[in-house]
Amino acid sequence: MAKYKMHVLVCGGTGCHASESDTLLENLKTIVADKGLDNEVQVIATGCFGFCEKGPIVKIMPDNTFYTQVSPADAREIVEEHLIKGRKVNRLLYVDPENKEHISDSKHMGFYKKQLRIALRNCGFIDPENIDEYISRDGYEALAKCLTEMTPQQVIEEMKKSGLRGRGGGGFSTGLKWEITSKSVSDVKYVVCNADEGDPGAFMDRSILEGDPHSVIEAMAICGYCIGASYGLVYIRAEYPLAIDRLKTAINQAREYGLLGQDILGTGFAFDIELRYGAGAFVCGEETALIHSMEGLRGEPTVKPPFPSVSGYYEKPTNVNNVETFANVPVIINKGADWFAGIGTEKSKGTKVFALAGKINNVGLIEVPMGTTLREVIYEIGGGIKDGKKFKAVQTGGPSGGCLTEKHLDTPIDYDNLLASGSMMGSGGMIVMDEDDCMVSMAKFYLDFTVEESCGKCSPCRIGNKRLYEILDKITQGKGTRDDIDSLRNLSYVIKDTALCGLGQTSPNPVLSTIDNFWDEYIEHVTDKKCRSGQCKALLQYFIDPENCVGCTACARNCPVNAISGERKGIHVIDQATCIKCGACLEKCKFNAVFIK
Amino acid sequence: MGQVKSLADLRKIKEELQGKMSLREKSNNPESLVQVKVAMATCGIASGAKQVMDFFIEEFDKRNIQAIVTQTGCMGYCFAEPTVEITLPGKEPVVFGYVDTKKADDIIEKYVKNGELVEGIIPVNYETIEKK
Amino acid sequence: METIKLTIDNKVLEVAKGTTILKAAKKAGIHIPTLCYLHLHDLNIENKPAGCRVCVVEVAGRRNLAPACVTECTEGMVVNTHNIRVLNSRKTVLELILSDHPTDCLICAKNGNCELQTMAQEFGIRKLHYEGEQSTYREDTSPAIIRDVDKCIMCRRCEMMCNEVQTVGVLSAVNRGFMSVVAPAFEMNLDHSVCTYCGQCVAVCPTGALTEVDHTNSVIRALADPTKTVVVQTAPAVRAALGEEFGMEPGTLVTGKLAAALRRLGFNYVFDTDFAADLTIMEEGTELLDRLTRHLNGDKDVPLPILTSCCPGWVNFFEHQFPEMRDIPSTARSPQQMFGAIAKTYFADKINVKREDLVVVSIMPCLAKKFECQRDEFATNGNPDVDYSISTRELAHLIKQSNIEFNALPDEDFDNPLGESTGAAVIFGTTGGVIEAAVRTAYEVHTGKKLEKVDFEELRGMEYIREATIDFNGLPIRIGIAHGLGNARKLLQDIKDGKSEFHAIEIMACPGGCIGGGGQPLHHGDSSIIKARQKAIYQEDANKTIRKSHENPYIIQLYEEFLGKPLSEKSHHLLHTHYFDKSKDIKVVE
Amino acid sequence: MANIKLSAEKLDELKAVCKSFNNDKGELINVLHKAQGIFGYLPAEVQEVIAKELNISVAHVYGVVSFYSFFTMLPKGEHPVSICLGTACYVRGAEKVIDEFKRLLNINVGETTPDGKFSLACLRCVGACGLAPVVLVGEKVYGRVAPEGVKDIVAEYAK
Repeated sequence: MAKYKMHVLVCGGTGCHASESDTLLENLKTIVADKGLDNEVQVIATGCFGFCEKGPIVKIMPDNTFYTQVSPADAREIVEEHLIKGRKVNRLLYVDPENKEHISDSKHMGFYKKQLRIALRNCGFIDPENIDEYISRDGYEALAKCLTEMTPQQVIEEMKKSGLRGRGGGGFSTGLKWEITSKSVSDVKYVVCNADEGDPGAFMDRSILEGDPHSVIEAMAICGYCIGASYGLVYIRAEYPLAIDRLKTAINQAREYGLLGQDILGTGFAFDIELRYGAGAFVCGEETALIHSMEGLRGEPTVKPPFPSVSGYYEKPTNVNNVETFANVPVIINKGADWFAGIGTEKSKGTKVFALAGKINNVGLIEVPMGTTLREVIYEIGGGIKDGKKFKAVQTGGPSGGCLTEKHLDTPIDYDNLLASGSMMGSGGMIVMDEDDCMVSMAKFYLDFTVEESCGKCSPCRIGNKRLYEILDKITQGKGTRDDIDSLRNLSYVIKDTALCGLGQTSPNPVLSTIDNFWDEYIEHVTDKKCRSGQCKALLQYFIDPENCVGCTACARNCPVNAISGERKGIHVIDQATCIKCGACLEKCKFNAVFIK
Repeated sequence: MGQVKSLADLRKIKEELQGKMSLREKSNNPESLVQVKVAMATCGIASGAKQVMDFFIEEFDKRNIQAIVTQTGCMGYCFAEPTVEITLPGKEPVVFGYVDTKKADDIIEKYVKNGELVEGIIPVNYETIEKK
Repeated sequence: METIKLTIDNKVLEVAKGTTILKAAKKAGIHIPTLCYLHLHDLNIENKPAGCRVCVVEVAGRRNLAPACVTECTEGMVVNTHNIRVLNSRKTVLELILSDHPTDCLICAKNGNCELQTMAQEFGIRKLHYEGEQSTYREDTSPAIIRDVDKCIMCRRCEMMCNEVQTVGVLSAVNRGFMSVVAPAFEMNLDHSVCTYCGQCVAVCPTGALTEVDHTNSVIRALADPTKTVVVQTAPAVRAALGEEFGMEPGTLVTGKLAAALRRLGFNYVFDTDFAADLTIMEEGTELLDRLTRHLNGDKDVPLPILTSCCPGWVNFFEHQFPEMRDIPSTARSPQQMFGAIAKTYFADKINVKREDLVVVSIMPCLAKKFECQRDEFATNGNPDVDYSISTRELAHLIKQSNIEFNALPDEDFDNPLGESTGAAVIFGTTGGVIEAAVRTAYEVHTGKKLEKVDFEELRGMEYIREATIDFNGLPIRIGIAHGLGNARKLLQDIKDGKSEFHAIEIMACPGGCIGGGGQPLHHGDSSIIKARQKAIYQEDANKTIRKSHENPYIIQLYEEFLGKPLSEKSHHLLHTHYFDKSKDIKVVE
Repeated sequence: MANIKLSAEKLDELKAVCKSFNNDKGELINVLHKAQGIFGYLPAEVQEVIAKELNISVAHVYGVVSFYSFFTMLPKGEHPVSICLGTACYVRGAEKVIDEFKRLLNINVGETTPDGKFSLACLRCVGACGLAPVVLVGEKVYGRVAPEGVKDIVAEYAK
């Protein structure tokens, strides 16, 4: 067996993949082989490093060098300079935005400093397609421990003690859920992993499945042991081909090793896992809808109770947890509930993975202890707002969540605080908005999503959300009134009160939260017909500055609705009533005479 | 690899594999370990730096010393090649010149294990290699 | 029985464990409005998708409102069904539903009979606070049913009927979100689907989304045409239900008033489908005995059991779904079609009217009959045996438009010769009736003995699948009965699997038989109405002096004068039919 | 008897897919995925066959097909263009990119150009938020696409 002196880790996450990290990987491998280094240098693809903004990422061990934005063409230089001559390729190092210094150890980067990686512990560190690497990092140790040293009830107690809560959004105690399912009497039970991550702008589950699939497999087996199930299903989005491939590979490897299948580790415990594919329906993240979808039906939710723990997949007791929740389980068993419970806040233990995106410098996947403040996340990890703009709000919880503003910046993030602030944890999408974002439009964006994704089963969600969207649209078109804001409110409360499932019950949150936090902006839209961010096109007005206008007629000639009048060499004027705000005049004017107000 | 039939099996596999992964594990926290940097520019390689590096890697392993061996570019002491920089946890880096395998053995036994200085230290006034 | 104590609107009550808030409230005399919820108690049919959200109530300690239709009572639960939060939510939800619903109530087929309209009226809706785009779809007109799904409120009752009860599987919720609606595959027209036109979807639709094709105008036109002689036949189940349309108690028999009304509408001859039902027994009963005798004589090629064929929904069902078994049902035409065939031959000759100048109208509890009378095989040179089939509901409209005060009409008799019938014919209107009528005749023909007792209680009831053994003088005849196509499917599957031990099986497509047909006055979820109609049917039978089909003097006369004997060549030509394979086949195209 | 038109070869392939899932109706979605993989879309005939093989109603199959946005009954263009409309992409201007594609290709979202070259669709978060806004043409990902860059992307495939 070759004893490698150096490991080159190339990010194989979807983000980096999209930036040709696969070609980069191939190039590195080829050049390393050409140089005869293939016995000394191991080039492997790992899961996501999280720092997607700067992808593709290449990390070189043992030098602990973190290269960012590496293109396939950079492979030769990395091999020839760094691997052969030991000289770091400076231009590929991360530059500290503050002191402009090159940083090679990721630990010293603001992005990683505050992070604590539990669920993502193996992402960007191991080769997800190699079970050996997982095993060498205590992989399947927790399963072995449970099977050989603990009773199912002891494991459940440990889970309860750890304080782990569902990471899919609900925040229900994982241990308690397992306990309920374990107590449901049935000959057949199921473990389901919800990998139907559908929040727009959230990709934490995908990253875990791509970067560390075995941790989910191991946890599902542990759960199966606890609740008395020998069959597991992963419901995964078909839009995640890479994660599907990695998961399939991992399941096959685990089967080969006898870590899935009959008589696992000689204990008589049997467990196996199959995949079920989602097909593009956000509502299938709701567990009853997910179960119906797995049964080959439309993904329509049904009323709870009965909860899946009692009657789920084919009416058998079914324990549904999401990917991130499962990823925490082996660590809790290995390091103990007390260790885990020592992290986080009083009622929210451990860490949470967030997908940081939007108008922020460091877009990417982060994992922080519960209780970290938004300020730390946005300014220290996220590196602040893009282009030095002003922070306006951060949306958490996706379409079910709400906006947090300046006044929430120092609130420690946990389930209860987010709920109290009018938002929710959700699955972990965190979208940062700056002064250029219109909050009415933002609410409209989310409602557009909900309308598109509503299953259509219950009337408040099917019709009510459509009406919410229409009112918001009316406001952004400059046709709104004060009454419309009241209507939005009343309708929102009714939908929350009457919708059938979690999707409908939370869909008005972006509306209520933006009304609460950005009341002034709503009022401006309806009374002053103004959008301070300039995002609502219909509320813009185009003017011609008489100082700069030379009367070239370019604007008038290009106006599609003949809204511009003026003689050649004379000053031109835009008729506001006719103007459709297409922006053609602005584009055509060579004299900077057209401006927007 | 065959089936993992028991907890003992699993642990055995893990131990076998850990050697492979230790390189990555250790280098995540280099400050707590012995760090050895071997200058591997043209001049270094010409004077046998590669053999010295291999020696360090193998011997640390054999003698069960938690250390990280990396290569680095020319340190600028071409006269004294092969040169090796050793950083003990919590200490300032020390550079040794004219290191061959015998000298390397000395360095491990005396400096790394016991903190005793060995002949051949190059008095340095640089900060770290990185900042050069 | 485990019970639970709870409080609803300050009333303390005790209910069985598992009782929903809706049922508990009903017990306490509190009416919680519902829209999608449907419970046909006597037929064991329940639809509770909890989708409309109109029945929400406040449960103390619960974050949101609870749908009363599916939320089970728990110990100590405190429920409020009409505080301001509930009322506002309920009203807003209804307004939302109305905001996506056409407001052409005045010209809607369901005007005055629409559950959504009634609710809007009860809630005092005067203004829609949330107006916007409406979901619109293509209208679909089939031979029997019109789908105007702009009016669909996604209660899913029709979908449940079509799939769970009837297992026909034509309808499904399609699309998602705002555009979701119940429709056939690819949103194609019903006549391209495997629809049986049983009309059970229409029977439960709370709005005007599903209605029958209205043929009343054609009937009015025919009646006004001086060159036409218009003959009407009316099915047994109609007389047990029509009264409901005029405010009478369910189960009121209106046979005499019905005949009187039809006469006043201007029909030249007021006949009875019951006459043809007796004729059906002659043909079908003889066919049964023929097959049975051949089978007993060792002819193993004779298929048994024999299945009844008078229900057109059922015929459509097996042609689409079990075409390979189409030699099992009796070849006898349905009473409607037998009547038409006899009317346009035997009777037309008798009154010396040319076939083309004779118009046959049928009054049916059924929508599939509209399709049946349009089948090509039931026409001669393009002239159908039955010209128009209208439902009980359409007849009620016709009577109302014609200024006839139904309730004040005297009782009158049907005309002869096609208006005379026996008790055996009347019971065709309920599940179990056809086979009981067949047994009455077959027994006497087979054994040559007179029946001591004509009431076969063992064949009656509402249970979905019933079986009984009738002793034919030492020969035990095994009888099966199924109503509802889902139950028919079960029996068919048994036959297919060789598990059936029956000699004869009666199948009716609609739950309850024709009394529960898709063309009957709407029951709006009250299944006791169907039970009352059944009672009325058996009462009519008991009232008849002649109760066996073969004793109907006009039937005897018909055979003597015209047909010869049952299964004669003429009978075959006029009274029997053949079935088609309507399944979709996968054909390979190069 | 109504006929369903499919070539013998494709029909066998489709039947084999159903069989590989034991003709289990619970596997409908998996079957549809595979079928769409074979045909590129799910025409009515394909759904009819699947219904027959899995012993469920065609309405059921269509109910499922029309529920999930991943399934389509329309053939896609030779170069399917998908624009990510995840929040990250939206915030970074994906809408303008869509508008530009619509303008250049002269089709709406969900449509295919008359020559069958391009079709336009929106996606929900492909998870490449670091590259927002993201456009996919077939399998190829274009990151940080500005409206001005759209014509270059189109030109790349227009030949």
